This record gives sequence, C-alpha cells and structure tokens, in this order.
Amino acid sequence: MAKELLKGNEAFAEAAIRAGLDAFFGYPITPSTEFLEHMAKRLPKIGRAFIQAESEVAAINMVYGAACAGKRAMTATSGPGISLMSEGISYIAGTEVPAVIVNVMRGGPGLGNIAPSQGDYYQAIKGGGHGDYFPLVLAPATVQEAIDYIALAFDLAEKYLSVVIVLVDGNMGQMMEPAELPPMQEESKEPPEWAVTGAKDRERNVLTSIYIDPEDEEITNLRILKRWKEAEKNEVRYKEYHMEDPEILVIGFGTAGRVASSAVRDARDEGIAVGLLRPITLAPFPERRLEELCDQVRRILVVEMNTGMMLDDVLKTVKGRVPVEFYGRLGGVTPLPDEILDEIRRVSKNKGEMKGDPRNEWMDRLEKMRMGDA
Amino acid sequence: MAKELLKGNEAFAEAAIRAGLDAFFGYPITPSTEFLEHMAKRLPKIGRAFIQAESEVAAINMVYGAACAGKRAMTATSGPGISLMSEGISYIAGTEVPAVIVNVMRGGPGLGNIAPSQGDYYQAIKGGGHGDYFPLVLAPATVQEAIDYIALAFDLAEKYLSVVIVLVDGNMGQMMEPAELPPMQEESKEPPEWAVTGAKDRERNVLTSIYIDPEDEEITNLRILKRWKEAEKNEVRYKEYHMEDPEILVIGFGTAGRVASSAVRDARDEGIAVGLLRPITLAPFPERRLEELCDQVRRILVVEMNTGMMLDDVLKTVKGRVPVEFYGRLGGVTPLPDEILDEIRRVSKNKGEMKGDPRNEWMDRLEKMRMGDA
Amino acid sequence: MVETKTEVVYQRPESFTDVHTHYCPGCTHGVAHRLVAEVIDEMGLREKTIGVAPVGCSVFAYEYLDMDFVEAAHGRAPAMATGIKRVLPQNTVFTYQGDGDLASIGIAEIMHAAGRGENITVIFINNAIYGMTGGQMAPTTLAEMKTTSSPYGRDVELAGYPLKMAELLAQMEGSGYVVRRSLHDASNIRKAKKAIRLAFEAQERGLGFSLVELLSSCPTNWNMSPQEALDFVREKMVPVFPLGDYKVIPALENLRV
Amino acid sequence: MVETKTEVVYQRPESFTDVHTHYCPGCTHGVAHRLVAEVIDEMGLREKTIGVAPVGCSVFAYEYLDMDFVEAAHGRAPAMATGIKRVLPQNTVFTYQGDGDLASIGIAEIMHAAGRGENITVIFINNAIYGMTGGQMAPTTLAEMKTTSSPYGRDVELAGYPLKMAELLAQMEGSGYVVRRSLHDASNIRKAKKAIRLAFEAQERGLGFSLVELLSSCPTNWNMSPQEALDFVREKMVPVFPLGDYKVIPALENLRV
Amino acid sequence: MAVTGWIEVNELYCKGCGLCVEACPQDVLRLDMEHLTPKGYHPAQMIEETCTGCGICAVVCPDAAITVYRETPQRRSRSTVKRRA
Amino acid sequence: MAVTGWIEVNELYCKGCGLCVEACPQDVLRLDMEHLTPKGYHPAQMIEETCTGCGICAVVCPDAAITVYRETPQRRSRSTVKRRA
Amino acid sequence: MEETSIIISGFGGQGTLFAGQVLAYAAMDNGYEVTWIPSYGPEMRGGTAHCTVIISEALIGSPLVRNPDIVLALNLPSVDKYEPLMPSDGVLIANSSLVNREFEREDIHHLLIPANEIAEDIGMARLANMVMTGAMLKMKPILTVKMVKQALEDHIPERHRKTLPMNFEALDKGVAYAEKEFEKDAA
Amino acid sequence: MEETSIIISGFGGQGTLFAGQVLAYAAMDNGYEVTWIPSYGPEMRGGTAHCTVIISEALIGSPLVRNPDIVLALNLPSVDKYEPLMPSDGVLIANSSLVNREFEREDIHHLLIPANEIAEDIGMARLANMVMTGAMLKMKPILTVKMVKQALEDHIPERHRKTLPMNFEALDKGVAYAEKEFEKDAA
Ligand SMILES: Cc1ncc(C[n+]2csc(CCOP(=O)(O)OP(=O)(O)O)c2C)c(N)n1
Ligand SMILES: Cc1ncc(C[n+]2csc(CCOP(=O)(O)OP(=O)(O)O)c2C)c(N)n1
Ligand code: SF4
Ligand code: SF4
Ligand code: SF4
Ligand code: SF4
Repeated sequence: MAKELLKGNEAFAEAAIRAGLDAFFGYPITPSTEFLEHMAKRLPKIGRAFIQAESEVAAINMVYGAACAGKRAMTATSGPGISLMSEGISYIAGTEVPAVIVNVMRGGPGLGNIAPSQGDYYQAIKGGGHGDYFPLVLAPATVQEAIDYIALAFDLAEKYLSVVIVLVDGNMGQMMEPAELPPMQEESKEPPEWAVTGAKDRERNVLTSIYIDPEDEEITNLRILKRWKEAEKNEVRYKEYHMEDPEILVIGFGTAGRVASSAVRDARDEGIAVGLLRPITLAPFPERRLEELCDQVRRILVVEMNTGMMLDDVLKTVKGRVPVEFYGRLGGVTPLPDEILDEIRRVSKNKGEMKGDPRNEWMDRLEKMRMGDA
Repeated sequence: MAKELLKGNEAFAEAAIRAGLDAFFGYPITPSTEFLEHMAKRLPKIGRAFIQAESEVAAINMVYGAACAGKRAMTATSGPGISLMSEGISYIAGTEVPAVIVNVMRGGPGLGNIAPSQGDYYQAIKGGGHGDYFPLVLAPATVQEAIDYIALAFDLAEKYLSVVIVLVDGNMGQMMEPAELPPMQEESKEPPEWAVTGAKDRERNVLTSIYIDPEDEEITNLRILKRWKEAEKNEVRYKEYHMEDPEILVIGFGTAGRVASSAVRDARDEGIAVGLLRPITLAPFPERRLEELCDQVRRILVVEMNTGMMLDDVLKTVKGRVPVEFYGRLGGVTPLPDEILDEIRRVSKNKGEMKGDPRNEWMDRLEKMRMGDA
Repeated sequence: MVETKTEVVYQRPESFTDVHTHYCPGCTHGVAHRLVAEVIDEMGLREKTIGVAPVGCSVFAYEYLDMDFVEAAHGRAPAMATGIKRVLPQNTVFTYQGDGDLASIGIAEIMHAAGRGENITVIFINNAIYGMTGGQMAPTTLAEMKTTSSPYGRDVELAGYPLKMAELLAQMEGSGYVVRRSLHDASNIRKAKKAIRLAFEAQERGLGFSLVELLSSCPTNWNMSPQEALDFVREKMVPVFPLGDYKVIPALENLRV
Repeated sequence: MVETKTEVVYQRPESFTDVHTHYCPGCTHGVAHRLVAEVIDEMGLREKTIGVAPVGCSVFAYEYLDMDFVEAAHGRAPAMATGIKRVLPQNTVFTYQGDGDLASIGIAEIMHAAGRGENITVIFINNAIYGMTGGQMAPTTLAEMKTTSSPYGRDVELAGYPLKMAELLAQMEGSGYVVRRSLHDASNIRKAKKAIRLAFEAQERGLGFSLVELLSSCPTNWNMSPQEALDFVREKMVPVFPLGDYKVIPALENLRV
Repeated sequence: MAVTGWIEVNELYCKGCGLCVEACPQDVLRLDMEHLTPKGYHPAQMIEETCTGCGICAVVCPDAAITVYRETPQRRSRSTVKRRA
Repeated sequence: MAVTGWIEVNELYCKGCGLCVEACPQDVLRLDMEHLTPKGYHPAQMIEETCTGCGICAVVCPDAAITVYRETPQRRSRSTVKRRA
Repeated sequence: MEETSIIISGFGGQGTLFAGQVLAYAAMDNGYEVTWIPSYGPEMRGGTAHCTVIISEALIGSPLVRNPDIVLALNLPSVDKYEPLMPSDGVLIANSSLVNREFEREDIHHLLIPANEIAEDIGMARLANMVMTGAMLKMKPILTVKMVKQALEDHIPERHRKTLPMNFEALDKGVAYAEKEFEKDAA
Repeated sequence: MEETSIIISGFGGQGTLFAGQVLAYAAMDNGYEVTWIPSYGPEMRGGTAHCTVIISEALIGSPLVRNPDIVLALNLPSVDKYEPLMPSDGVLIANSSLVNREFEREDIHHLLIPANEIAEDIGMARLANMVMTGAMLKMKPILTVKMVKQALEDHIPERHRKTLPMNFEALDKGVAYAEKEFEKDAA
C-alpha cells in the first residue's frame, strides 16, 4: 500500500480495526475524540460493535465484558477518562483478560487543558487502579509507529492476558503524517477456551477478579507478576539515534523523544557527542540497555513533558553511576528543539556532581525562564 | 482522658470529628465501613454534614465542593473506591484545595477480597489520578498513631493545599486497641480567604482546575511541585526500633512494619544486630534518614504486604550502596512474625551480591513456600 | 380397584449447583436464584446463557447457578452485560443485582442500558438495604427505617426518598418489559417466576430491555426472623413499592407461559 | 403641550461580566447565561450565590457570571453543589449543565441529587449534542439526527432513544420544581426567565430540588445558521421534548413573579 | 380417597430458617431441635403423615432443600368412563 | 403620537449572528457588511428610525450586546384631568 | 505472663468476637496491653468467624500469631484448623456439641465441653461462647473470673444487659465443668 | 530545501487548517517528508486557530518549531504573535483586510494582501486562505502552484468539490497580487 497523509487518531483507530478489533466502547474527550468518531464511521458498516457509552466508567466495563467473551475490545480516551476507568482497569487486570486502552494525554491535573502532555506516565506505569497489577505500556512517537504498535498491543494483551496501554500525547493524536496502513486482517479466530460464550459441550467458564481467600489471591498476584516478568524478558522495545559512542545520553519518550531527536541532530552538527534513547515500551522499561549505556556515557539528560516521572525509572536503573539531569515542560507545553539543544549544550559542559533530586536545579531554571516570559 | 478499647475505624472517625471535621461524604466498603457508620451516628447529632453518597465518585466530588467552601471535609473508603475517586482527587489537587482521604486497604486487584493488604501503595504515592500532582501520604501503624495522624492530616492538607491520604490496611481498621482520644476541638475558624462563600464585601472567588493556556498550567504544576518540595523538607516522619548500631536494616510500613517489630525483637533476642525503620510519611519518603543508614548497615530487608512497591522508593534512595532484599505477602495475607524472623535470619547470613530485581529471588522462595502449603 | 402413581412434585432445578449457599438462613436471594435456575432450565437456555453477578451478597451467584458467568464491578453489571451482548448477540445475557448495586452506584449504567434498549434481562433484588456490607441504607430503604448508616431512621429531608426503579425504568423508551413482584409468600413467588420467564422470553424475542424487580428480605440486617422479614416485605415494602406491570410492550402482552 | 421621557428598556445585567464570550455566534448558551444573571440581579442574590460550572461549552460560565464560582468535573456538578450546599445551607447554589454533562456521564449524580431533594437549582441546557468536543451524539440527540459519533443518523436500535430528563426527574419525590422551556424566540425566552426565577425562589424557600431544562441551539455543530438552528429547536426538538411544568409543588403554584 | 404426599429435606442445604414450617398449610413440618446439620442448623422435618404434596414448602424454601413427592390414586374405571363421555 | 425608540449595539460583544435582525418586528436592523468588529464579525446596526423600543432584539441577543432606549411622550394636561376624576 | 495469644473460633453467630472483646476489656481494665483483631467479611455469614486476642505486659507488635497459646474452638472446622498449629503445652478447648471427634495432639492440654447443651440448659444457646471462656479461665487463669465478670458488667451492650446473670452463670458452669473434668483426670 | 516550516494562523473558520493540509498533501505527493499539526480546542471557536507544516527531504523530528520560516497571518493577533518570532529572511504574509498596521521587522520579507476583499470578489469570503497561499507560493516557491492545485484536486472534500475552480482562482489571484507588489518594489 502507498503512504497516505493520516491524522494520528484516525490512523490508530483504523489500524486497530485492521488488527481485528471486534468492539470499541468509548466516550468523547479531546484530544482523543477522532478515535471514537472514526470507529463510529467504520464499525457499524462492517458489523462490529460500537457504542458511545454514557461515561468512561461504563465504557471500560463494556470493554471488560467483551474481553471476557474472548473478543478484541478496546477504548480510547484521555487522562480524566483513564482516572474514571481505573477501577475497571484493575478488574480487567485482576480477571486476567486482554484489553487495549489508548490514552491520548492532555495537560492536567484536574480538568487542566487539552494541550499535549505526558503527565499520565505514573498513572499508566504504576497502575492508576488499586491492587497489584502491571499493565504493559507502549509509547509510539510517529503515526507509523502508532499504527504498527496498536496491532502489537492486541497481540501482547492476549499473550500476557494483560491490560496494554498505548500512551501518546495530544500531538500524536492530532498531527498528520504520511504513513502506511496494514491490510485488513482476516477475522474470526476461535474464541479462547477461557472465554464465556455459553457452556455448550464444555465445562462452564467463570471469569472473576474475586479471590475471597487471601491465599488464592496471593497465588493470583504472583501469577500476574510472573507473567509480567516474562514480558520484561521478551518485550522491551526502544529506538536509538546518533548513538555513535556518545558522551551525553538523552532519554525521552513519545513526542518529547521525537523533539529531542531534532535537538540531538543539531547538537551533533555542533560536534557534541550526544545520543538519544527513546523507550518505546515504557513498561517494561529498557533497563538492561540503559545499564549498558551507563558504562559508556558521561552524563544523562532526561527530557519529559511532565514533572519527571520516567526520571524515577531512570534513576532507579542508573543507581548513581552516572549523573542524571532533567528537563521538563509542564501542563501542556511541548518543548521545542532549541530549548533541548540549549540543555544539551549546558549538560555537555557541566562536569559537576549531581546530588539529591535532579529536579531541584531544573525547577530553578524553569522558573527563571518563566519569569523571563512574564 | 483515660485509654479506651477502640476499634480502628471508629477511633479514626472520632478523631477526625474532634479535629474539627465539618463534613463527611462516603460510600460503604469493607473494611472501611465502620468509619462511615460512626460518622452517621455522630455528625447529625452535632449539626455537621453527613451524606452516604450514591457512589465514591459522588462522594469525592461532594468532598471537593465542601473543601472549596473552606470547610474540613473528608471521605474514607478502600481500594476500589479510591480508583473511582481518582478523577476527583486529581481535580482537588489541581484546584489546590485541602482534603483528607482515608484508604483502608484490602486485597486486589479488581474485587479481590476484603482482607488486609498494602497493594494500593503505588496508587496512593504516585497518584492514581491523571496529571502531575503529589498527595501527602501517612501510614500509621497503631490505633493511637492513627488517631494522632488524622488530626495532623487536616493540618497538612491546609498547610500545603494538598490532598492528604491516610493509608492503613484492614487490620488497622478492624482491630481494637487501648488508645486515647483527643478532646473535642473548638469549631468555627474563619473560612480561608480563597474559599467560595458568596462574594460579599470582597472580590469574587473562582476555584477551578482548568488552565486552558498551557503556560498557566505549567506555572500551576510548578507551584504544586514546589509546595511538595517544601513538604519534603518539613514533614518527613518515621519511627525506629532496636536501632542500636544495626548491621541489618528492616524497612516496613503500617501493619507490615508493626509485625516486623515483633520479628526484630525476637531476632535481637537471638543476637542478630537488626533494626527497623518504619516510615510514617510514605510521601514524602524518609530518604535522607535512609541515606544515612546506608552508611551503617550491611544489608536491607524490605517487608511489605504487596509485590514490592515501597521497594521502588527504597532502591531509588539506596542507589546500590547496600544490597536490598525483599519479602512480601500478597493478596490479603498478613505476614506473621515467625516468617519475618526467618527472613531476618536468612538475610543476616546472606553475604551475596544482589543484582537485578530483588524480587526475583523472593518470588522463587514464596512460590516454594506456597507449594509447601498446597 | 385402585393403583397409585408416585410423581415428583418439586425438586432442585438442574442449573442449581449442589452446594450449600453462603446466604443467611431465610434470605430470599436463594428463592430468586432458584427461580432463575428453573426458568433457564424450562426454556433450555443454560448452554447459551451468560450470567453477570454483581457486587453484593449475591457476588457468588456463579457458585450456585451452573452456567457461564462473569463477575462485574459494583454497579456496572449492565455495562458489562452490554459489552457481552453486543459481541455475542445470539447468547442470552442477564444480570442479577441488588438495590445498592443497581439503584445507587449503578444507576447510570442501568438507566442507559434501558435507554439503549439493550437486549438483556435484569433480575433486581430490592431488599431495602446493603446486605453484604452489613446493613447500610440503600436508595430503596424506607423512610424512617433504621440502618447502620441511618441509625436514627432514614430522614427523608437529609437522606432522600426511596427510589422506585421499576417506575423510572419503565419510562425509558428502550425498555420492553419492566415489572415488580415480591417473594414474600408462595403465590407471589409463583407470580415472580412467571415474570422472570417473560423477561427471558422478551430477550429471546429481541424485544429490548427487560427487568424484574423482586421485593426481598434481609433477615440478618433487618434483625428479624426469616418469617418476620417476609411479613415486613408484605406489610411495609409492598405499599411503598407497589407490585405490578410497569411496562409490557404489546408483543409480550398475549404471550402465555 | 408634550414632553418626552427617555427610559432604558433593556441593558446588560449587572452580574454579566464585561467580556466577549467564547460562545459561537448565535449560541443560546449566551441567552441562558443572561437570564440567570438577570434573575440573580432581580432577586439580589449575587452576594450569596455560588455557581457550579460544568465541563462543556459552558465550562467558562464563571468568566461571564460575576459571582463566586467553582468548576466541577464532567457530570459531577450536582455532587459538588451538594457538598457546598450542605456546609453553606444559607447560600444560594446552582449548577449550569449541558446534556452530555447532566444526562450522560452525570445522570447518577443528578438523579440522586433530586432523590435527596437537594436544595439546589439546576439550569439544564439541552442542545441535543456535545458542543465542546465537536458535535458528538448526546443522550438527547433526536432519532435519525446526524452527529460526528452517529454519522448515519442516531439509530435508536443501537444507540437508544432520546432521554427526557425533566420527565424522569419530576418523578423523584425530592424534586420541588422541574420544568422544560425553550430559547427559540423572544416569548419563549421570557417564559424561560420566569421559570428560572421560580427555580431560584424554590431554593430560597427551601422547597427542594429545582431544575429548568432549556431547549437550546448549537448552530456550529448542527451546521446551521443561528436562525435555522432556532427554527430546528422549534420544529424538531419541541415535539420530542414537550415544553411544560412537570413538577411544581403546591407551595410554588400560586407564587407570582 | 385423599392424595398423599411426603417430602425429603436435604441437610446439606437446609439452614433451619423455618419458612417451610410457617408456610405448610397442613402444618406437618417442624424444625428438628434434637439434631444439627453439618453446618450447625436445626433442619426441617416432617412430623405428620397428612402431607398433601402441595409443594408450597418447596416453593418458599430459599435453599431448594426440599424435594416433594406425591402419590395420586388412579381410578381406571372412571377414567374409562370419562373417555366414553 | 407614536412611541419612538433606538438601540445601541456594543461591538465588543456582538458576533453578527443576525438573530436580532430576524427578530425585529419593525425590520429596522441589518448586519453592517461594510464593517468588522475587533473580533472580526459584521455587527448589527439600526438602519431605520421606526424602532418602537420593544426590546425584542435584546431579548433574543445571545451576547447581551444590545441596549434599548425608548422615548415616551407624557401629556401633563390629561394626567391632571385624570386626577380630578 | 509475657505475651499470651488466644484465638476464639466458630460459626458466625456463635459470639466468638464478643467473647474475645470481653477478654480484651478485662485485660485492659487490669493494666495489660492488649490487641483484639477479628476475621471479617462474608464468611461472617454462615462461614466461620474468629478473633485473635493478645494480652501482654509489654507493647504489642504483631496483633496476629501463627501458633496461638490458647484456642477456643466452637465448631469442628476450628479444631481441624488450629489443633495442628498449637504449640506444645498449648490449651485447646473444643465444643463437643458440634465437634464429634477426638483430639490428635498428645502434647497439648485439651478439653471437650458440651457448650451448646450447657448453654441451652441455661436457656440461651448463644451463651456457648461464655461457657467455653469459663472453662478456659479454669484451665489457664491468665485473668480471674472476677475480672472477666467485671468486664462483662462494664461493657456489655445495653440491649443485652438483661442477659448479664445468664452470662455469669455460663462462665461459672464452664469453670465448674472444667474443674470436674480435671478431677476425673486426677482420679 | 533542507527543512522548511510554515505556520498558517487566523480566526477559527478562516480555513487555516485546510490550507496547511493542502500544502502537506502537495508535499507528500511530490515525495517530501511532511508533518502537519494543528492547534485544537475551544479556541477553535471564535479564538485563533493555526497549524504548523514542516516540509523536508529528511525524516522530520519535531513537528513544532519556535521560529517558523514562513507565516501566513490571516488576522492581527497572528501578526502580533509571529512577527517577533520570525528568523531574518523569513517570509511573513498578512491579511490586510483584518490587519490595520504596518510591519515592524526590517530583516524579513513581508507582504500585506487584502485577502478577504479579493476572496469576496471571487464570491467566497472563506477563500482568503487560498489567496494567501497563492501569494506565498510566489514569494517562496517551496512548491509549485501546479503541485498545490493538483493536491486540491485530489484531496478536497467531496462536498466542496464544486468550489474547486474558485479555489484555483483564489490561488492565482494571490500569485498575481504578490507579483504586482514586487514589480512595485522593483519600480
Ligand atoms: C466500588 C465499590 N464500592 C463499594 C463496595 C462495597 N460493597 C460491596 S456490596 C455493596 C452493597 C451491597 O448491597 P446491595 O447491592 O443492595 O446487595 P445486597 O448485598 O443487599 O444483596 C457495597 C457497598 C465495593 N465492593 N466496590
Ligand atoms: C471525564 C471526562 N470525559 C469527557 C470529557 C470531554 N468532554 C468535555 S465537554 C463534553 C461534553 C459536552 O457536551 P454537553 O454536556 O452537552 O455540553 P455542551 O458543550 O453541548 O454545552 C465532553 C465529553 C471530559 N472533559 N471529562
Ligand atoms: S445479609 Fe441479608 S441479603 Fe445478605 S445473605 Fe444475609 S439475609 Fe441475605
Ligand atoms: S459549539 Fe455549540 S454549544 Fe458550544 S458554543 Fe458553539 S454553538 Fe454553543
Ligand atoms: S425452608 Fe428450606 S432451608 Fe428453611 S427450614 Fe425449610 S427446608 Fe430448611
Ligand atoms: S443578536 Fe446580538 S450578537 Fe447577534 S447580531 Fe444582534 S446584536 Fe449582534
């Protein structure tokens, strides 16, 4: 197929349909709404299930139902919607059925705004819902990547009987880029043997997340954790840019990573030995790769569109072996290449120790900058 | 006042009332329900607001309203309820109004069970809701502590215009212990000047979490982060046991920490040089104190009633300076002193390096144990 | 000259599993379960039926009703059932919900399932209280009724009035069959069973949303003996929650069962 | 011999701020805002009133109505208003909500606020669509009506029937005043204002839950000119959502305003 | 000549709630206070032979613990007569 | 002798939606296509003197952009007469 | 007595939780540290309900134990569950009205007592819990009968106050039965 | 051309987003890498709407820029916002119908064009966007007018296809106006 100019949300939605999506349940919310609108246009025409639910709470529980029936079901929303889905997500995880959830992130907390943000990283990675469960989280950074990883999301969800969250920001959802859609996947795979489809010619199936005896719940928690550990072994994905023996390592995901790639390119032009690691799976996080890089680089700069959430996972992995600095823009502000370039320049000159929270210095810098603005 | 034999949930509730609670909005859920029932008994009699809301979603938004009116408002629930409150909590945090939320944790994920657990640590500390905000989290371990810290919770919430979460497990909520309640606090402090009370003889007040211009949201995010940093400086609280030059450091909060204290006592009787650090503020986490201890101890054992959540914060702080091991019970199982004693014995003998995730070895041990059971 | 023939007048239905239920002695949840099992057996639906259990005392319904089952989040059974029915339209899908589950936390999901005319069946147990959590006020709790969260009796000024779900749901254009019955004695139980039968018939015929509200007892949390509790249903609840057919679409009216 | 006197027949109300609203040209949100401002001025309530803005096109209501205000989560305005009213019973508390906010995601909160007889006033803007998010289907969207999430027209079989909130809420025993009006022409606008006045009067008198449903236009998402949109309200919406008084408790009936 | 019936109470299910006892129109049921079920309840039992097998006890039993049997006399002759008519 | 009125349209608020134009019973309003408001709309304007000051335009205006004035003739004499009666 | 742990276990409705609370009150009122922690939840209906009481002179860490010093088993499942967990020299008292089996452990002190029958004689089946408590106080006098009666007097819910004498009688009957049994053993 | 960034900005409803998409299509169809990213949200109503288009021969990193090479400003706020951000030699084209001020920057190429009037002459006020696009193609021929017309032909929404000729006319009038202006400058 030739490339078309595709709008993120619509492309993701179409990719899901072609990956064999059976049912979409959602509720409109900027900047994810075109996702739902595309489903509304396409699914009824091809006889698959679409409902604009009364709320995100209802939507996720419809997904829960369809998933229990062994079908490929998904929803797409933004931060506030994910918060309302937290209980349902925890139930799906606890019932060990597959589901795919897309979060097109916007500025928060609260109502915040509808501008692109990465402030839902914690919520996605640490699990916004209650109890011990571990969603897989994918963070594509181009429309083409998103198209490819939406299909992967379903495969992973089914392989690990897990919730898979696709985490993009409003830029990704709203932008148009040339990209290629996969062909329509042939439908009607047999329902998995655990699905509820009516107990005909087989033992009945019961799907629940209740284990009233703590001992049973403990075994369940352990089973879920072990599956997660498997994923940690097999499913780590990331992309690297200008990684010719770098002295400085920039780490960023999604749009932040993509913008950083421009800055890194420009910095290389200036002769700064800097490379970029862009995690595509945020959970599992590319820990092993980062550990390797710790032996090569002199300093690390983490760039995010939040107050430093992935930073936690970086620090946990780096274990103080390399100084880590942070640069973040907040509340819906997308950093621009020149800012990040300035940061790279600064970091490449900075030989100082980093003690305490790397965010302390950044907060001062950002504040000065904002004062500058004002 | 003399000590009385008090049931956790009722004691916490009564303590909140005596701390000047103006309004309680909640929804029943085991193991927190007696909290609501006590409020139902007391508040109407003293002319304060009580509503059994139609849901946790409604409850948290009622709290949100009362908090915006400048009143002391709270709710109490358990994991599934917190999940449903996530959006509201994010709104309260984003609006920068004070509120206190008690989570009497039970086994999860999903419906799970009603047995005591600590599986909501991530949800509480990393913020279950969307966007960048940082609740303060208190984890008392005795009925008396809970009584004292409920009052503190309100003061902190108002001081830092923040959500304060009191995180206890079902054991704490259900157990009875002798404890002393504070005297009833005199009511009717003036409403804060930011509260909505009707724009009489003053500029009108508008309270929202919306900052449609990302630049404004960025400043807001920064303001919230800085307040959090302040709390990090001033509000860290913890308790230590048998901390006479320990070689082994056990870290555990809430019931896990309390049970560990028995094990540590017994281990000391056996001549093992082990001490216990029991964080009372989980957020902010006692990082500085832990860093100091890293120079003193040979090995660390983290004990939790979850899959190793506080473990993350410990690892982030320890930065590989001391080997960290983990022991957790899951899904509503409360570890007993003898198990932890065995762990302390094992750890005190173990001289080996710890590489990779400390949970890997624990998982094998736990699994063997469970096989043993079966 | 006389012969006699021995017949089994009544026996435990097929689809009722052979386990002792966790319900309190005399709790009419058991009666409701049994009726559902009987209807499903008589209609031969067991192999195509998917039940949705609520969060409430009937959370373990799947342990007693011997068919495919899922367990929903508190109040969300109608949404979960919708998700299932939309991808398995040929199957029979029903929810079984208490009054806290359906009328309090789950009122949005039930209203909109009815509004969409979701082709599912809902068995709604109205026992005027939260059983599982130990006797708190429900939206259906009667005025002045004492519960652990209305210890001085439900004050309608502060806690509102009992919600009449059958009446409300009957108003939704999407609903095909919405009735209220009671389980307080044998003849009412027989009527309740007929209603449950009609509700499932409605679903089999694709006639839209069907719901049977069943006035039930909670001896434990009402602090009554099982028989006292049934008397309470008859004397106190029926007057507030009148029994009757609130919505029966024509296609069902002259259906004999 | 003749003198003349100059009078101001109409001017912008006090409580309406001096800013250009963000509403689209011809959007009746502006009319509804103005009426609320006029009533609050006439009743002299401004200094004791607390408004609760929804999530929807009217999310910025607080920028135009010059009084204390909070901004609720989507659909939760009635819960937030409840929280405020219960701790400030002497104040006047009202919510302003769209049909997605009130009838879809927020239906649980509005039903229970009415059920509790919460002494608040609700201004409910029914424009049959989701405005802010760009024209998706609302629970009030008419059958066959095309929206961005019902691109082939609302199929009642799959997407359900338009919800009639005034009718539903009037059924709640806790509600004191529940009516539906329209904003499609001058005389209806005048009637709407009277209703808003009565709703606030009800609250001042502690008569329970009051709600005024206002049929409104969304020229932008209906793809119509402002006048076409008003004609659509008159011709298409009024027949489906009949104007009228659905609940007026006696204490209000002979109140003259 | 009276129809006769009898019931069996399954002790695995019976919780001694007494509803069948109250409901029985013939008043032939009692709770057996001498005896406890494995779950610790005093089960229902039939104490008289005048049960008609009406089944009401089973209808009200919340635990489907009762099986009801009925013995119906069949008069061939009369039935034949009937067939003739 | 006819009551006379006039209106003022505040260009800060007017969005040129035209509802007042449609609503005016005297048909004395138009949108000024020659002219744009700071926000880029063609504002309403009064083009004839036959306005009665009925205020309908203001009632329908979604942006409270219209102020309506009315000039009412007052006949002293007759009123005095009235007082006598 | 450094730290004594007691588990009282039976069917829901057998008053196990209340019996534990009475001991806890008695301990507190007499200057001991104490914790009382129940099992809770749906099992409470029909299923088993138990509570753990720890009485100590020092501050109490864990409110839970694996190997309870004393167990009052009001039904069979409780005996099955706790007999293997008892430390040697532990005290296990079982309600023979609902426990139709012998004990297996030789290394613990045990007593079978027909608590239901005794209670029903007194006229209130629900008093089995107090009968067993009485027997315990005889076998392992961690507290005196007087202390426990005082605790009952002071903390019994008002609506049950009228049953106070019957509660006392149940305690005494329990003590008496235990005494008799020992004489037997002695003989 | 290594990488060119274009921002088209104006009131909602002035067709700025569509004009950007047309450029993006033209670029893609002619083998360039391209990104198109809009501003979105409530501002779309009444407020300003703008989009950023980046056209490049290499893979595009950031879809956003601080200092756009080319700006089409359809209203005054857009000029106020972007003029200071332009790099020297940047191209700023403003719609004089709604912009009643002179430019301040000396170091950039700029053009004032009465796009609304021209469009209204053609008979469709909404075509101001195409008029300005035409002018841009003249001042900075990153793409040919032919390419853009082809893109319009291929991608215009069906319901607007009838307006295709008018769109072409608008483009041409834009080009012509720009030409004339330069001759002036030249003269
Ligand atoms: C989100 C959430 N909130 C609260 C609970 C606790 N809870 C369990 S069942 C229940 C109510 C049960 O009452 P009802 O629905 O009337 O059913 P019944 O037990 O009376 O049959 C509640 C509040 C929960 N499990 N999840
Ligand atoms: C939890 C959540 N879900 C969805 C949204 C997105 N959203 C904002 S307004 C709105 C609907 C607005 O429609 P309506 O309530 O009818 O008001 P209108 O804009 O038509 O005036 C939606 C879905 C949100 N902000 N929060
Ligand atoms: S608590 Fe009530 S509803 Fe629940 S099982 Fe017991 S009697 Fe039935
Ligand atoms: S989108 Fe519709 S409702 Fe929203 S402001 Fe515009 S016209 Fe009004
Ligand atoms: S009704 Fe059933 S459970 Fe109750 S006593 Fe009779 S047989 Fe037993
Ligand atoms: S109605 Fe108001 S906004 Fe519309 S044109 Fe007339 S004056 Fe302007």
